[in-house]
Amino acid sequence: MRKAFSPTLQTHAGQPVTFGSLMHPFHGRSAVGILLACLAVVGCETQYGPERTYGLRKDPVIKNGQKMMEERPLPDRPGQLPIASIKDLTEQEDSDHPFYRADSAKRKEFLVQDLVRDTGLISADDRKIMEETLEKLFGKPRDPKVAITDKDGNPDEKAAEGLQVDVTTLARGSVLYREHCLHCHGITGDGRGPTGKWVNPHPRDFRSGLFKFTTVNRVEKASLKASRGDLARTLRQGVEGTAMPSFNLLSEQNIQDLVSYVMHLSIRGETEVRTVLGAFDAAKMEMVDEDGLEEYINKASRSVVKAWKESQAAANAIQVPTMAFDPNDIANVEKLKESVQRGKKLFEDKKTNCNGCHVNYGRQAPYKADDWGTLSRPRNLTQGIFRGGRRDSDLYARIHSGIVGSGMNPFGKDLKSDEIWDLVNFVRVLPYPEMRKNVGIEIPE
Amino acid sequence: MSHAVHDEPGLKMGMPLPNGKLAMWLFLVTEIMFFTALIGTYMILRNGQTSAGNPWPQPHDVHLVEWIGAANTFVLILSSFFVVLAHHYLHINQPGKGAAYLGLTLVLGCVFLGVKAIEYKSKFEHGILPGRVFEKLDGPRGYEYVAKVKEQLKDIVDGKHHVDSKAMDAVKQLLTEITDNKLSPKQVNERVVGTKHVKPVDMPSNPQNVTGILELDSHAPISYSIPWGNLWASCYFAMTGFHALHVLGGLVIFAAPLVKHFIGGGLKPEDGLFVENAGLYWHFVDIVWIFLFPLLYLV
Amino acid sequence: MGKFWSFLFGITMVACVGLFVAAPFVGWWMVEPHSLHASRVDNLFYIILVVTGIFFILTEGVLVALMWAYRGTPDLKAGDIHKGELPGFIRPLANVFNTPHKIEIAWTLVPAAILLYLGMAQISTWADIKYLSRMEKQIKDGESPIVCDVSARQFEWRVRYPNSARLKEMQTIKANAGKRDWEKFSPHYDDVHVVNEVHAVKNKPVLVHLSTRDVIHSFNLPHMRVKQDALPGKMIPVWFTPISSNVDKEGKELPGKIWELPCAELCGWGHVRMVGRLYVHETMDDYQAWLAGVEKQQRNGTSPPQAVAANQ
Amino acid sequence: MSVSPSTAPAHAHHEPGFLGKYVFSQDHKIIGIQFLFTSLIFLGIGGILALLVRIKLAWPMAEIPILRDYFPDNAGVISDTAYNMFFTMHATIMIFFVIIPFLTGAFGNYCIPLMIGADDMAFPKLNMLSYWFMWPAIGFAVAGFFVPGGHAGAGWTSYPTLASGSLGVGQGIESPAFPGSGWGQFCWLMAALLVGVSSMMGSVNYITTIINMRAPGMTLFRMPMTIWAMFITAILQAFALPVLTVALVFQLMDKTMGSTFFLPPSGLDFGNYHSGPGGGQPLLWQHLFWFYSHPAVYIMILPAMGIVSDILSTFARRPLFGYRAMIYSIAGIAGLGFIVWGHHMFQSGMDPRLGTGFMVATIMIALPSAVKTFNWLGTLFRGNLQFTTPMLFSLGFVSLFIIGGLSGIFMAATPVDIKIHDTYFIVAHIHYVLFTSSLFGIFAGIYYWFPKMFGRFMSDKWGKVHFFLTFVLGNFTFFPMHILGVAEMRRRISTPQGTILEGGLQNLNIFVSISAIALGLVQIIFLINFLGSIFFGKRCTERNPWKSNTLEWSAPTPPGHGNFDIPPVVYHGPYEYGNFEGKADDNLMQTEKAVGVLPSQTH
Repeated sequence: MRKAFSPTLQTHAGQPVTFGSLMHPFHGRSAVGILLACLAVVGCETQYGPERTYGLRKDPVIKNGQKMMEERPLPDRPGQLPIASIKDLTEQEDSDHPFYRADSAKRKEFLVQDLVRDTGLISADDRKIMEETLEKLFGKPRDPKVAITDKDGNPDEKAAEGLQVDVTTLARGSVLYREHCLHCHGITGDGRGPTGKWVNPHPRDFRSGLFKFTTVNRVEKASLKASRGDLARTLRQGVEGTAMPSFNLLSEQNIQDLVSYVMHLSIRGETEVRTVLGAFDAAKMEMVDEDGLEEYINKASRSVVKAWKESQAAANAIQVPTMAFDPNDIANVEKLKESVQRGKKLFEDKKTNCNGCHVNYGRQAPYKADDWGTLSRPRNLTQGIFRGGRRDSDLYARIHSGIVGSGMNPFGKDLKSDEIWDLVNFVRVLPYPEMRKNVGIEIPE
Repeated sequence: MSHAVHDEPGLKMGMPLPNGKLAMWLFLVTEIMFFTALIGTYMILRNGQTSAGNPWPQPHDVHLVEWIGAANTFVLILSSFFVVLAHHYLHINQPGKGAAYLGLTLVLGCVFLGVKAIEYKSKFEHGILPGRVFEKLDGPRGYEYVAKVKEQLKDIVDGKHHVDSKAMDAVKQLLTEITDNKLSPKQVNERVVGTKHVKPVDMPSNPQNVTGILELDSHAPISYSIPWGNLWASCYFAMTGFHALHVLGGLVIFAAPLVKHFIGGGLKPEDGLFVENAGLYWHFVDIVWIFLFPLLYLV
Repeated sequence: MGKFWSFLFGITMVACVGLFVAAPFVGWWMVEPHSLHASRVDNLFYIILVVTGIFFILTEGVLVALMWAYRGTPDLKAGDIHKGELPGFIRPLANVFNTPHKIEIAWTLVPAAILLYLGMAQISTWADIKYLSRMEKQIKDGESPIVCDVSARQFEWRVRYPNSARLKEMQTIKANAGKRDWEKFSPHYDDVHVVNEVHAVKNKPVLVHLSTRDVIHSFNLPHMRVKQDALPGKMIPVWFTPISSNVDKEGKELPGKIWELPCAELCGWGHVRMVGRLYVHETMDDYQAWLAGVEKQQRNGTSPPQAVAANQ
Repeated sequence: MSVSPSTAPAHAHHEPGFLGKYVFSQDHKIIGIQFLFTSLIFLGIGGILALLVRIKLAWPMAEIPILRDYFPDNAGVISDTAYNMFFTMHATIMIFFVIIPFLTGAFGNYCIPLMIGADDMAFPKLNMLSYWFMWPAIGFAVAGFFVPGGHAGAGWTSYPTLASGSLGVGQGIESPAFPGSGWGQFCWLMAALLVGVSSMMGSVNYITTIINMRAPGMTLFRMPMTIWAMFITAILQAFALPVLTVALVFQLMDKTMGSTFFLPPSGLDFGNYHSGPGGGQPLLWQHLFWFYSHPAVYIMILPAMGIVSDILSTFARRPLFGYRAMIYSIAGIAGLGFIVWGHHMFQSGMDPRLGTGFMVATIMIALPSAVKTFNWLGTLFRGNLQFTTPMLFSLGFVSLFIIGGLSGIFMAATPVDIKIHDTYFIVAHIHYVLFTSSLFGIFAGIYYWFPKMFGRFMSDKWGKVHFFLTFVLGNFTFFPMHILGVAEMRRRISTPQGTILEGGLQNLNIFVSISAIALGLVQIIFLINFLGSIFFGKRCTERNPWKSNTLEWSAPTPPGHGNFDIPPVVYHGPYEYGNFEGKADDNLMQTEKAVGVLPSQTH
């Protein structure tokens, strides 16, 4: 029987097998193998190097990406990220990115209108404080932590309770993240790993704290993040139609470790973002908060963690009601027919105005900027690819609470649950011509 | 260790050919392989995938005119004949006549390229270029097609492009209907080319039996769907493009002895070898066209 | 020095053979065959291994022997040539060895015959595995294959199954060549979608409709001895019959029986990570139970997504 | 010896300056040496890339001390993209810039005129151009490392649609499929295209020279095996290369002009990108590519076989066994080589019925190789073996080519190929054929002709040390790969732990990597020996230090411009070693007239 080296496996002890154990010399069978493996261990690690830090973000904070860019027929080019650094705003005149194509007056306007914050303008002293404080709170990639302090500066053990961001979990998560995710999502979760800029849609930037495909009830509370289940589901199923593959062969333990680590990155990144936006003034990036920068960062971290904690509460999840009938039961064909036809009407209705964004059922939808400043496109609903999952309940959640950052608003308030089900049924039928005929709807060729 | 001279083996080894001529033949072998690969690819792509319901474009669909191609073939054959004459006159030491026939060859080569340029222009005008042709009109591509046609119709109505007055009404009508978002991409295509010429694969679900704008004015600059159009354009430009490059190379080769004749002090019978090699090359270029013409224009 | 070099070559030869002999015992060897045609493939592999092994030992042995026997003196003098007499046991063959033509004919014809045999031995197995016409023979009338649609993309396998109702309908497919109704399996409203998981049933043929959305991938099941590239723009049928199962009633893999589905054709930076799993159920009932479970989970609108995430 | 005045070299040339003599030289010997040095430089680059590949495979997630500074955004680990670029360019450089230029460029240029008794190539200017066309190719090959997205990373086979992925017409050259498929792939295509032009010029020149420029008496069946091999290689190149050129042009057009030769009718989806409708076939590339690249495998081995045949005969002091059989088998390999390309595509989705035909042809191509091997053994039989360095490399060639040849039979067999295809078994096979065979042939040739080229010997002692270590470490490196392949380690994976099966092979991988690194370091011995001997080696004053028979040894050492001071006249074949009445030496040069019965006739 072979030894299992793959990180996709669990050993008898339930511990994930990672590359760390790979380097253990006693897996060898041949004497030469053991000897050379011993030699080989020198200089090999599966963890991040001890001196590697997260560092401060160098790219500007995009405050409202959707306002910055016009609609476009084509997506971003590979090899380009939205905005690398504000310095480029002046130098990269010929770049193809719409932000750079905007004339310099308009670019200045972005800064003046406070759509973009330039982190490069923060003074060296402030940067130092920020860096030290963040490291105190969140550690380094090699030993990540979420060490929240209370108002008096004492460690607050309870702040992150229930988020599963303890040091051991995060350490495991960090190793897994380095192997599986770093490549696209980058060390700090900024979506700027070595291949990050070559994939489109660009990998998610966790630092903004916005997660698209969630089941938290944003109709009630817009500040909610995502539940662990949402992140785990995205890891397992991948995101169809993007470069995010499925990791469903990782063990449950590994998935949970990764979820914890992603939460850690997101909390850390969002703390930083909130500090940049809240503690400084827009024009000169000079400190304006009277409590002092360090305290501001602590404050920010507390509120971010609080939002994450709230998102985990079962009460804040979308309550998906039962559909009035079982649409898969052959006996209910007539009910389904009526439901789909109602859904079609709703789709074209002024109230929802679905057709306003999903032009021609999404077939003619243009690219629009999202909150990260990247381009995304209202889904082409005739293709049958749903990024957030294809279950009925997934579609329900998308319509109910919207897709954060993308411009898809929550409709949970305007629509009754039955109406949402009608829409879901319609959307499910839409990609299949044969099915459309069966339920008596027609869309142009 | 000493040997008498009469023991020497035969002095000249190898073939009774000058090195240059041998090398030219070898070069032509490589060229044959090159064009074989090109033509073979074309035949495989063309015959391997098309079906009765989704046929390869006819010459008419892609603005190929048979008689122009035929005339060009004649031009090239004639020029090949003149090279033979040029070589003949150099051989019998009449360099003046030789140079004259070389000049004629050169001129005919230029004529060939000129005609080719005219043919290319009509492709460029109608957007029959690799990657630019609209093929099957289902999916998002269909709506790009509608947008494109709308733009072209607007240009016509605005007077930027001229169409026959017969077609003007149809153009205006189509533009309003597109603006009102009444037509599906396939219907737009039907209105452009006319029901008779719509390919089965692009037939709308309810054909209208209309006369197309292109039937009224075949030169109207409006895009239309050509199934396999991108592949056709890819193959066409690859094959004729490389052939044209070879013709161009041939013209340069023929220019050399002419320059020598008029500037460098006159041609000599020894130059016959050069002209013979150039002629071999020219015959090859000619033969390639003789393959290309029926494959592209007639089959 | 001649002795040293012949010794080195000899050692190398022995080491090479030794590694191949020893490898299976330390686990560096082929995985066990688990499909109907897998052991046939393995047998052919072993036939070639034995034939090439014999030839390897023979030729390398002769090379080493010649190097040893005819190691020369460093100073070249006429007369050193032909010093070696033939060893006694070869001497009767001296006539053959001394007439190049005979031995040349011998060592051309014998390998030719062996090679031709090796070639011919492959044909029927290959045909059974890959010829579309033979599939119909393997998948007999009335016997329903497990049908699924595997669509590869960078870097995962997306698998689509007919739901239980459609599965029943598909049992009636007649297995006549050319008449197989591929259309029956076009995408449907009620299909079951899973990622990176291919499910099968023991002793039942599996028919995979293989396609890809972006680049060339290769559908590779080492335990089933299946490998087939997925070509963009084409749908390629792949079929095999597992003869043992690797999951228990609950659909969990038995210990040590993880059967993977790695991509075998370079498909980009994540090529190495593109790995799926094959689950072979013991009975059709187990399979249907699994299918129903996924169906319910995916199709039943009443299950709130939060339920999956609850208490984590 | 009387010399007929008409055949005396008549070179009324002025002495060229430094540039004309060593840089833009039209002398085949200088061009050969230029090719030699260029290839050696690229051997170094290709070798370093190979070591990077092996480092990543052995320690996939480690921060390697110096390397880590080059991958800051990947936490100091060689990224998968970079890994793909490394192995792609390792193969590309080794094939197009090392082995082919070494064998046909360096040895072809140097040896052909000398061994057939000509004073130069048929077209010296064309010859010079063929060398200088390497440089734009080299420029593109090197530039690719510095373009956005890095160099090509789709494997040296560059299969569409991974390699040809594009944004569509007019949208630029970047590719959504893979970072290196944009500008990097463009550079790759241009490099391959230009190197093809260079090879094409060379091959036309070689064929013409060999057919028309032979010395008096040098009939076709008196040519040494090296020349025969070069001749047939040149023919292979002339026939096969244009097909690759077409394929490269197609991919270049797909990339830059929006053509759709390799884009399927349905188009492709990459996340947010949907390519326009195509019409072409991705499989077409594989057919066109392998139509060239399979013969290219023989282009990369046949000259080495020729060189080895000559060296074996020389140092065994025996006539080459079955000279004509050797020639026919080379011709057989070349002929069959054109109809076996499909064996690279058994699992590719090509009609499996074609696979059967290709399989039979492929298995039969083992036959000529077997005949050659037996003939080499026959040559040693009853010889007087001189274990010089070139001889050792030649014996090493024979020994290890047997392994490479036999392992080829596995992948020729279609059902077995299902198992073997795209595993490390293939990697082992190609390295046994290209490293331990072609490169051993190249080393043998360098050690053998070095005295003629530079007028000095390479150190035999260090040569033997070099051989010993290369032989041992070469086997350590490449033989375990067979086992890796049988145990299901896939090819071209950046971490050998993608699957459980691969994970179990980690120790073997580390062993292979350490051997490979040692193997790389050992080549430094060769480098020092080579460069040092040019300046400080033992002088070679004789014309014929190895007491060989072929014509180049009758020229002065090193040969001057125009090669021969005494125009050679050939009386018999090149393999007459044995006893000659009234002759102290055991060899009879081709220029010497035979006395009595020739050894090759008695055998």
